[in-house]
Amino acid sequence: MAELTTFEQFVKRVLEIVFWVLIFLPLVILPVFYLVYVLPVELQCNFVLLGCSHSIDWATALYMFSPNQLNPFDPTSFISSMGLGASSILFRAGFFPGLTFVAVLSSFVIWYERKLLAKMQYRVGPLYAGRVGGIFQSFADLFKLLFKEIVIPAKADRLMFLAPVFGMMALGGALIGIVPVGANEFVASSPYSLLIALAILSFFPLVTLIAGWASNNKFSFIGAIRALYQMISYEIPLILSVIGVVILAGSLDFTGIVNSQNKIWFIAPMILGAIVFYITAMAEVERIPFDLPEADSELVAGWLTEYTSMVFGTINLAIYIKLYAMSAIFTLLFLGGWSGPAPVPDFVWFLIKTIIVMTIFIIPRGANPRIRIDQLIDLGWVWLIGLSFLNIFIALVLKASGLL
Amino acid sequence: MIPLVDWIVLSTILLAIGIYGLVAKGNALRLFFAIEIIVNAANLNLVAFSHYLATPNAIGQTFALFSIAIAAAEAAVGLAIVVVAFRLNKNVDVFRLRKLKH
Amino acid sequence: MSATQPKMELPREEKALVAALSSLGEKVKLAFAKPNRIKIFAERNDVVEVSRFIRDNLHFDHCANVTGTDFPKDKQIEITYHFGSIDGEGLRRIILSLACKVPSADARLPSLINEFPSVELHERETAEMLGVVFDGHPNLKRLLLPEDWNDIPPMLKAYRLPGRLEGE
Amino acid sequence: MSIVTGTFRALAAALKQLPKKRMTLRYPETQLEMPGYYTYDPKLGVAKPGYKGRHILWLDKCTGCQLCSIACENISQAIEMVKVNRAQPNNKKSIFPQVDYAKCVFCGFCVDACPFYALGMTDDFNLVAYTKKELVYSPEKLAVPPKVTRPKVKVKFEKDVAFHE
Amino acid sequence: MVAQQVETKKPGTAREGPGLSILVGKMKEVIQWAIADPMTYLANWGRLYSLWPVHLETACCSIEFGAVSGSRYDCERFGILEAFGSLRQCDLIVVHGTVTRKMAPRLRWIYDQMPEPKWVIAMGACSITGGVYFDSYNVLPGVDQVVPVDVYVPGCPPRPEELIDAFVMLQDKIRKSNIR
Amino acid sequence: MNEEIIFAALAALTIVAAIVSLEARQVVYGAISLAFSFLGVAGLFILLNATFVALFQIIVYIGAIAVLILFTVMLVTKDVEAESKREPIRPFAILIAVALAVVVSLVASFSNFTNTYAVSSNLTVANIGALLTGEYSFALEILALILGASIVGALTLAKLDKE
Amino acid sequence: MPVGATGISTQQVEEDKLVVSIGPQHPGAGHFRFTITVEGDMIVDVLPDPGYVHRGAEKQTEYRNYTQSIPLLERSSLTDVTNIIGPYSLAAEELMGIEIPPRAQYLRMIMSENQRIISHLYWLGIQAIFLGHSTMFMWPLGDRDLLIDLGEMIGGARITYSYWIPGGVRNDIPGNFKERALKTYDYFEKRLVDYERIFFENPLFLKRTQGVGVLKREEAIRFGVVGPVLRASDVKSDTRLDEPYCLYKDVNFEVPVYKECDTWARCMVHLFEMRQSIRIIRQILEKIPSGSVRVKLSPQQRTRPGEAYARVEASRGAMAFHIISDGGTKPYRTKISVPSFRNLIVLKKLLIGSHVADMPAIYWSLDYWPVEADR
Repeated sequence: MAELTTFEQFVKRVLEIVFWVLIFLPLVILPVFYLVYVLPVELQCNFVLLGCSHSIDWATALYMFSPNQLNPFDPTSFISSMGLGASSILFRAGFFPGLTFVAVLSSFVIWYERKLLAKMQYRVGPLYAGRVGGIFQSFADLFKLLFKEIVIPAKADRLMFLAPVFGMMALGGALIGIVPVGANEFVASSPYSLLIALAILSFFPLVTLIAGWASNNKFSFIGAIRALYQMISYEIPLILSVIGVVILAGSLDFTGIVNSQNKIWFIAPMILGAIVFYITAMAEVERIPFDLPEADSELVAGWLTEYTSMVFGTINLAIYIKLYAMSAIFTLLFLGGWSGPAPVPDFVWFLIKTIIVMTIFIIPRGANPRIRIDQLIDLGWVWLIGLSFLNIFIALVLKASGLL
Repeated sequence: MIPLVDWIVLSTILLAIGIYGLVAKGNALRLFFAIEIIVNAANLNLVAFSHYLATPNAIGQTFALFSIAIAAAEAAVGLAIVVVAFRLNKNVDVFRLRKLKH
Repeated sequence: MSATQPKMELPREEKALVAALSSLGEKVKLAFAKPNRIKIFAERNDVVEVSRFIRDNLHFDHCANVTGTDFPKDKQIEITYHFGSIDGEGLRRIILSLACKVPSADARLPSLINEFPSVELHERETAEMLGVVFDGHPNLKRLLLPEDWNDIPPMLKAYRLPGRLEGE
Repeated sequence: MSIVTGTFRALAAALKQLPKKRMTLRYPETQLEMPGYYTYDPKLGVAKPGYKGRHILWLDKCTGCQLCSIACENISQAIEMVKVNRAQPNNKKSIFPQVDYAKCVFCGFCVDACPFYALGMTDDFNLVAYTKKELVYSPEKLAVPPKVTRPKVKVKFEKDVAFHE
Repeated sequence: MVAQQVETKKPGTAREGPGLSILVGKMKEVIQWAIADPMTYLANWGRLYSLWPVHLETACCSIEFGAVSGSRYDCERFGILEAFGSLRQCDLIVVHGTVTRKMAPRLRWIYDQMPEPKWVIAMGACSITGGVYFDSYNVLPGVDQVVPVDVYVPGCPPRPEELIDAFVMLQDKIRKSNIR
Repeated sequence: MNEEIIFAALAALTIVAAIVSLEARQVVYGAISLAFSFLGVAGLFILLNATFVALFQIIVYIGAIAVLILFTVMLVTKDVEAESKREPIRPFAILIAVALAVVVSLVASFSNFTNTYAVSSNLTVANIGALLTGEYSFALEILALILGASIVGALTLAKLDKE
Repeated sequence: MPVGATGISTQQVEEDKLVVSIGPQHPGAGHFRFTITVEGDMIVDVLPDPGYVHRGAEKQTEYRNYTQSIPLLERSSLTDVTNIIGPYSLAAEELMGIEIPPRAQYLRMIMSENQRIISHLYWLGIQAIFLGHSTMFMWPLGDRDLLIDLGEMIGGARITYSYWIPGGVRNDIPGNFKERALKTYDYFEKRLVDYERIFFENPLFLKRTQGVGVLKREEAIRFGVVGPVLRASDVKSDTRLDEPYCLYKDVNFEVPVYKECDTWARCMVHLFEMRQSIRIIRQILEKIPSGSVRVKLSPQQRTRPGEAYARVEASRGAMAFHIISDGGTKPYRTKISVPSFRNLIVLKKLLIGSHVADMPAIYWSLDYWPVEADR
């Protein structure tokens, strides 16, 4: 790592750099591009924000100095021709409700989780990374992992070993793409968006299984098989628990579901569904007490055992993005989404609710041991499916009686 | 506007691939893949015809749903058979599965 | 049966044990009998029989410890079994030691694993530490020493510690 | 139903900690208050309780009798007698103990062995080093009493909270 | 990562002409200032606050390591997670005491399996020199025969404070280090 | 124009992935490729304005069947499998397949199928639901029975070796 | 190919098994290795491989005199230092023929019981993290430090006090000890209630441990297990009751016995014993007499030729020393009978037939401390 002596090493290093650039294009380069270049121009040209037509930042100055509007190097024409504005799909997917925003949010959630757990365990938690309470702890982890050597085991299948990195990241991006954060703040919307989210969730076991198999490690493989059992058997109660809400809302669209909650949040009539969804979502994102695939006292690190450096970090980030997405879906389905008192923007309400839900996802980790796989399957197939059917009947009764 | 013929040709090609697999392959899993491809080709036809009807209705889509569900059932049983066959014979080559019963 | 004279009065259980042991006759030699501790010697051909007697008639139900001592002057290795009792009435405080002297040149001993299954690991350890072979032990493989150990067994007096080769 | 109540009780026990004070000792900033020096009274034959940390050597009392070195010989061979240029009336050969902390196990038997009140153990534990050589403490270095720059804190108990202040 | 290639060319090797060499030197300086230094700073900053130790218990000092990760001495303050599962994601071996002859090959094996960069802390007298086991037949007299050691923590076992000192000293070492 | 490009891309994905799934040397690659083929078909369903079917296809085919296949493949395949002795049949099989494809395609292209479709509003989930619970409710029940029977069958087969 | 009665050849069944090595670098094993064979989710074979911490302390004692062996022997069981020196001192005193004063006896008991709690707390933390409960790892390890502080006040070190020595104890307790100890134990007893809430009464914990790894009474006796494992298997046996050493006759305490014989019972025994240890220390602090604490011995103290077998109840069970002396200043042969080594034999028995997920719980419920077992 320290010295580059041969040409092969040089090529390897260049490829490594290209690899990370590809991975972090949406996470780092796009937002930087937006923040520095597009956003000021965009705000200047297309919006009248607080009436500031005399904005004094440097991009405006640049714009004022450009003599000819038809100049191909002119930022405005460039941006408008490429469709790169603050309301464009690229901005949304890459930056605000999309990947970067959620990645930064989840890195703070990681820090917050560690601090909360530490508080429960009457200790301090991260403290020295960053000035205030170790707030940049996850960024320290990020940089550490970024500059670490990538080890691919000799017997591993190289292509399949690295595929889950892209797979998990793409799935995470797609999942948050379909989840709106506000009435108008979304990447993509569809009349089937709830179903699309569930469809994307069904990809995760596939990626997990590939990751576990390609590592060519017994612990990885056992972990992957456990993850598979867990995800497949908990997908059914997950889908069933959502049906109650769908029946009451009469819509498969998140926006429609949120709009139909203006009278009462669905957590009140659908409390059983909410509980089932909560438990299954916790199992889907492999959190204690359902972290069997990563049970470190038996399976080292489960299906992530052989993953090093940022390959590991990216997968871990994707898991946290999944956690965010699950809590966002919980908020949308049961807690009225972005509805809240007016003066605060809707996405702020949404984020407050989501972070509270994430906290509720985190807390059991401080109080519970891990469950066993057969008990997990029993719980899923007997209790959760039963409860979700009961929930569906409640929804049918409520719908038929016209109460909601 | 894609002509309906394109869909039919596409599903025919998929069907041909599936039949090729059924004929040429001996591995039970590959045969399974071929069957799934054929089922997909059929589903594609169902949905395509339903889409191009003069007065469109959802019957074709409903049939596709049935077909998918039956494929799931078939997958469960078929793969269980493959696993059992592997346990009994140590391989999944259908041409070496001479006996169905020991 | 020649016993060293106990210095103080023995409690009741110990007396009963000594009396019971004397019924074995010449097979058992009493080394000492003091409160809570009794030690007997047996020949290696009689070890199994004596241990069976100890288990069945004296109600010592487990073996707490197996140890061996090398006596290079006598060219003997003394293997000692320490038996304890849980269910025996008033016997929990008593440790009955059964010792057997085997010549160093032919360090063999019948294993007691059928009589006392708890000796399994203890015998394995003794075997590798002193080079004693326990006949009838199912698995006398290496236990504690490293796999590439190729010196004489370390608990023999002939083995000097590498840090102490130049004398004490 | 006991499953549900049990789960909630466990959660409540965890959440009960949230408003309480943390126990963690902020070590590099503050330091725990330690018991004093560990010394031995050869007349009484009993030691005085204290922390067994780095040694302290009172050079004026040391006679170079090597008893500490002999005591350590079979424990960890950490004490070596070295010559020091220092006029000392009761130490004719002017040899003093030098401790190698790479070997020392802080058992304190060298202190117990000293009949002249010359050796003690301090409550200093800052001995970490980058190399093994830095861990060898010469007699002069041992003679310096340790300095503590950090503020010292005590454990405090309040109902069911323990914290450091 | 880019700075890597810059650094490997030793200064003074390019001697085509005076003007060119000055230019190259300036360029290097600029690249060093603009890319290499910030990158090194970031990498080292990340590393020093995110040392994940391997779960490798070689002997009894592991209970003091347990105390360090416990509530009172909480090493998570330094970004040090209590024993992490897989060694593939770890950067630090804390050799918890005695390394026996049976363990030594495993220790080396584990060290080799870890990805670069990696550090080793030798904890306890046994791991530095053998300690009380200096004359044992089965104990290695110091782990520096097997793996390169960065920080030595004396004591048997060392106090948790000492181990925290070692972490701080290791962080200092990383802060000044130039590994990329 | 866009529609045609998307159609071509998805069709290419589906066909290539299907071929790879049968021809890949490692069965695991074949299984993963099959998942991509399913995904392509799902994309084609969306193009056909059948989003619900497409999502159902993803959830069932990729979330369940592909994973099950992959799992079985990983369980069953130990090393590189010894390929069957049927290599001589392969050209023959290719011939059959190509002939079939060509003939059916020719027949289809000479027939007068409609090339236009009407964008209709009665292709929603509600319509499908109405059909499923109304006209085809009996079929739905039979389907439920089939699924139940298949689960029982699979469990029986899995229990077979435990005895 | 041999074909079994069910039509499935035995050879093929062999191939469905997966052989997994646990350790020595494994979060669930520590300095110990065992190879398990897994079939489905069940363990069908276990092959323990200890010896990664075998340091030859028994041989080394032959080169050291009776006092110098103490720091060495302590390190053989670092969680339980006082109790491993206990039987050694008792055996050496028996060979030397000395009696120690009552105050020293009581001080020994204080240290011993305090050490028992410390050891149990370490056990509890690891057991919890093996079950995936991180809070219960942090709490005991934090509170353990407060009890270590008490030991540090007396012994002058966090863990390795070298406090019991042949001839008594090394030093008296400091004046403010009683007050601090009572405060600490008051606090600690309150914490134990929290521990029960979050861990011992947690339904998930009960699900994970009840009925797991059952060791029947007869088997426990036959395999000669000791300590909490034995007591959890419905045997009321404790060296402090059976063969009272020090002055355990003078204090009141109870010995826990559970009829369940499973992992849960082994966990509960530990909890119960911690409370009893506090009770013992409270009694001692009330009634401790004044007087000398140490009999002065020469460094080259000679012993009678002969042998001694002494045992105490360490935190993991009966710890015994068998010392053979030839009359010199150094032992001729020392044999340590450690509870961990005695309990190792049932590991295989308990693991076979259990789930892979129960492996860490069963393993650590035996309180198997490899450092102690390997010596």
